[in-house]
Amino acid sequence: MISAEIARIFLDGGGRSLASALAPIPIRPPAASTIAEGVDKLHFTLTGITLFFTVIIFSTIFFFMIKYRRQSEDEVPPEIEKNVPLEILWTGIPTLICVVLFFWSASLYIQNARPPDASTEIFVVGKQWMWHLQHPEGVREINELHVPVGVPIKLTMTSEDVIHDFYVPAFRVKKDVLPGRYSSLWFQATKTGTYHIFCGQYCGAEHAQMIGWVYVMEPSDYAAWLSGGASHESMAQAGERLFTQLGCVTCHVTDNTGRGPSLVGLYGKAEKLRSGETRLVDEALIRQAIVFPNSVILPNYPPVMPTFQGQINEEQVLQLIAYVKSLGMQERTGK
Amino acid sequence: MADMVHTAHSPALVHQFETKEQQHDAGSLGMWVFLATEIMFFGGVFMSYIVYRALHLEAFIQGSHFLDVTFGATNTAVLICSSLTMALAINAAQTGKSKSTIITFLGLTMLLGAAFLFIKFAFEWTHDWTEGLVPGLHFTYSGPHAPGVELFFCFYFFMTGLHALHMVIGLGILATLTVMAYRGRFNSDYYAPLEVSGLYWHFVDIVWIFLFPLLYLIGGRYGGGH
Amino acid sequence: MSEHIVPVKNYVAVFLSLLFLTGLTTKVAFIDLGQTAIGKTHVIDWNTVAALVIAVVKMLLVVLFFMHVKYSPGLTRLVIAAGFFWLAIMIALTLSDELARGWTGTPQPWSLLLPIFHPYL
Amino acid sequence: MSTAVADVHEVPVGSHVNYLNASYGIKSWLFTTDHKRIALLYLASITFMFFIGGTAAVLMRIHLIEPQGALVQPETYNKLFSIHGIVMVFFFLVPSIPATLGNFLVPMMIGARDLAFPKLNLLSWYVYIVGAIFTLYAIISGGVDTGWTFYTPFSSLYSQTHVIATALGVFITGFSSILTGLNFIVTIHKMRAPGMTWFRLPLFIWAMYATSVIFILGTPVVAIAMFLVGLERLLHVGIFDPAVGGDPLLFQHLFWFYSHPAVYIMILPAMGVISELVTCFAKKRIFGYSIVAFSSMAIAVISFLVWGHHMFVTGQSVYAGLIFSVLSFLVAIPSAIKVFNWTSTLYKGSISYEAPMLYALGFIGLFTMGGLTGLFLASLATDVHLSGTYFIVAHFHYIMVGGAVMGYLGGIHFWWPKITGRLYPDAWARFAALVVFVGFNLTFFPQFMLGYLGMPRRYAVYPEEFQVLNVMSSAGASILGVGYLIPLIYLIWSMRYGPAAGPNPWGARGLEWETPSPPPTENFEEIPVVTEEAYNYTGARQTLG
Repeated sequence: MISAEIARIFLDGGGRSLASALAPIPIRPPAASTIAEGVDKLHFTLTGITLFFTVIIFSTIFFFMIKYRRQSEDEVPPEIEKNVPLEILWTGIPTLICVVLFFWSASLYIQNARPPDASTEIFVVGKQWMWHLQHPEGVREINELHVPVGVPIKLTMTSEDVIHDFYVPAFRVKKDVLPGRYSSLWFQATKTGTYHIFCGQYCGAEHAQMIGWVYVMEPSDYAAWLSGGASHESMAQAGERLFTQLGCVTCHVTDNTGRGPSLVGLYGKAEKLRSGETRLVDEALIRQAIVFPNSVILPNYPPVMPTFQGQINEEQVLQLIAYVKSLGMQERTGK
Repeated sequence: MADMVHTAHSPALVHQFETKEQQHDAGSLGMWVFLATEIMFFGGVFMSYIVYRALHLEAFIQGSHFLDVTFGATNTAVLICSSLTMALAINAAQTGKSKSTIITFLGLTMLLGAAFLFIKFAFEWTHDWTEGLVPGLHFTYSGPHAPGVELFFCFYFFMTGLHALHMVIGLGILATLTVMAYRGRFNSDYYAPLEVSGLYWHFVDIVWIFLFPLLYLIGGRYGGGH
Repeated sequence: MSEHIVPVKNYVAVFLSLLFLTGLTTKVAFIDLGQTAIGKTHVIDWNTVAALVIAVVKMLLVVLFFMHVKYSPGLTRLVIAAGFFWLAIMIALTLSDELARGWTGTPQPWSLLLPIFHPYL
Repeated sequence: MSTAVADVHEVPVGSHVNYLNASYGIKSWLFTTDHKRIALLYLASITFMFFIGGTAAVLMRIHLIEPQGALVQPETYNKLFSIHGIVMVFFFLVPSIPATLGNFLVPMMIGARDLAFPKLNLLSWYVYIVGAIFTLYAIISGGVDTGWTFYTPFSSLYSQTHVIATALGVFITGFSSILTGLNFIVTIHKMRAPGMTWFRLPLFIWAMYATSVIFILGTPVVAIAMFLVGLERLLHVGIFDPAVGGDPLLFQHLFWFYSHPAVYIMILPAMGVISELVTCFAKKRIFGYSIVAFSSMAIAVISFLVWGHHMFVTGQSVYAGLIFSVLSFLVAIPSAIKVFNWTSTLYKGSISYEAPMLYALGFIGLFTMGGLTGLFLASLATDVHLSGTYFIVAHFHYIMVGGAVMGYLGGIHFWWPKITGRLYPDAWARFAALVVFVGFNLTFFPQFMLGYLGMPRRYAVYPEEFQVLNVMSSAGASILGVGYLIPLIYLIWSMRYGPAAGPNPWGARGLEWETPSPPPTENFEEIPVVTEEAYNYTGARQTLG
């Protein structure tokens, strides 16, 4: 029974695929981001080096196989022990190639690792087998991401369960999305069009269904799309609503008279904590303060903040962070 | 010529070795290589502990304050005494002392090992259980740094448990050695099993020598930390 | 190469020093040796350093005397050294990731050749 | 065990007493301490495990013919690739050459009667069997879907399959390779024949020594990692659970600290076999003996420094990424040196093309491609694009299947006359070697292209545009499957009907060829004294001892 099934698939699958085999076999993924060209140049250089050395090794072996094939049984080949200069040569050259490749790839990697400061930030939450994407203006999308062309986009990502991985082959970007931490990647689309989003880290049964599309649009179309949707409250406004609803406002009073520190102008500063460590106030620290409050206490404040772990999901944490960020822009009052 | 080589074999020499000295060296080298694997085995756990201690220093100091230093110190002293008696047992075999001295030293070592386990299980672990500090089974602590303290106690039970397991295996080895000593197998010419088991026992003692400061004495025990 | 026979009084001497060191490390733990901060983020806690130094000394005593490594061939020392060296590799490279993960300051490409600075040092 | 072992015990040609007919019956096999018999026990068990892993692979390739999946549900596909990974890595590739050829040849090549600790050697086989039973139980009763990497928090919190049983199986089998490694290190150090200095050792022994160093220093760490995952699932304790402050990346560090050196455990023995084959069939001394020997040791040491390149995209710190990238480039150098030395050994040799030599030459070519594609993954920028795609699958299959399995088959064919005392049909063997070479390339070269196009690995369904390459890969897999079945048939056939092989059918050098084949239980009447360098094909053949 099973063999019949396999045979059917072979014949049926084979038949259709032969037809599609005539279609040209795809060689290169679309290159639609600023870094795609640089990564592809490095990739083709590496392919060149691989083919060069493979051809050298294969042709030398074939040449030796034909030239030095055994003529007679008692043939005694000459005694060749070693040749030190040759050894030094084929140690030095690969080492040199490796050093050059390292610096090239490392500098490319470092440029790509640091998002330009003016990039618009989009929040991504990976959940078992779907992507939630939130624009700061409040628009929410599932498995789809609309971005304007030519604008650097920074994705701040976290996961609600297992490790996922946000991978857009066309932009040559990929970053694991870890639970309990924020990881970020950035890209700047150069060509409009629709490109695949894949989940690049195995995450369970529907890992293969956790895919989607990036729609790169002209800025005008993007603006129309953005406003076209129902009027959403921006993430900062949603954060503010949550901030009051959860009772944070009772302690974190803006004019610093409450039990907790005022959060105005706090984002982006380096604060010395009660444990003596100095930490930059960024998304990770705010999230840690919400989930593990006792590990993030400012020196002259009592450690009385309750943990909100489990009461709010990752999207709400992101909204609170967006709100605290919006507070961060205003000047610090009081204190 | 071939059989002459075989007859020269004293009963204790197994067939694949040529000389007794080769067999002795192979035995101790084998144990040392095994101890290298044990270093990496415990090393994996120690590394995880070091990483988490660096990430959650406050919580780990809080957690270590729950541990009783006097029990830890007495346990260390007990193990050091057992190392001494083990070394003396080997020394007794080397210098051809009577069978009974070897057996008494081995008995002392086993006694001290059992004492260590008794202190560990009867006092410390039950004390931690009553206080609700056993993660996964019975963890009721909800003071400051609760998750970090739970992580600390995960490592506490896992590391001391692994060490206790090696102690139990050590006691088993010592029991077989005592039986062999009772049968008079050991003399100044043949004492390899004793020496090899001594290496293992001293290694387990060293693991505890590192466990004691890392678990009980982190960041000092003066007052409430910083 | 029969195993070198260590006189009993050596064993007792090593034993006593081990007991003394245990007492020492316990006593020292109750004294606040203070901390010194290097840069803004890392803190050296002298109590931990003292405890670890004493533990290493105790280990050396046990290894050299009780385990006869002082009199054993170089091969044994090589195996021990390899064990600890590999342990050091694992700890060092893992910590290079775990501790440096928070350093958000990504250096500029040109700075790759300079020693990679940490923005808060 | 499987029938392959049972019918061997009837008297082969050349009726002197040897290790096969020294005693009969199941007890003589199950309680043997003879390193040669333990090697055969291992041979039977890992061949059995190889065909389990192979079936899973064939089912996966059939499933991937169609973009929407042709055979199984996604959950079953996840179980298939997990079983394929776990069984192939931990139960076939890691023990393949060390436990079979290594156990058989290490004592004979250095002129010893047996390994240093024969009972420990038998214990290592039983430990392997217990581990295999746990994993087979997990497979039969529902399989495991975490992949061979067991990444937390999926494996520790979210997976609903038999993770504990599999983790326990891998944990136990780890000790089998620790015991084998320990045995080899002590034997090579302490039991070499008089005159056998370190630089007269065959290069296979150097490779076994380097592999044993990795066994000894790497395997305990994966044992701890598996233990922690099992513990976390059992007690719901959050060592790697981010909700309690745990760090999932720490598991990856612990796992990859062993698992990258493990890929060198798989390739180093094959390199040792290739050094033996190339010198024997070119009738020439190895080119640059000490350099090839030291590069084995260099690989063993540097392989422990590079594991971070598996974690470039997991949010590892930029600094650790740079350190691991430099070291990953460095580890490619010794492998490149070896390939150049093998190729120059052929220079001015007198090369004959029996089956083992075809496997050896295939190994050199495919290992070169496999090693060079590793540079793509050592360099940070391209690894970001290629990590987690089929490029990775193609790279490590070129090393493991193109390298380790080719080396394993070459070694089995080369020492088969010595192991069984019989010759196999050489024409069939050469045909099988070519089929394996063609089938392999057709299977895995398209996967390089799929990887560059961005097709992620471990996908049960994939977009339309990748179908053509996947169908080519599936076609290649069927040829490769047939290629692996042919040797099984004629090798078993040769055990009963193969013509008698003399002590040295290939005219090879080495102490193992000084004994009759199959060798007697105590290997040598009396221990030989070695007076000449290894691979002395060209000098006058001095009589030994």
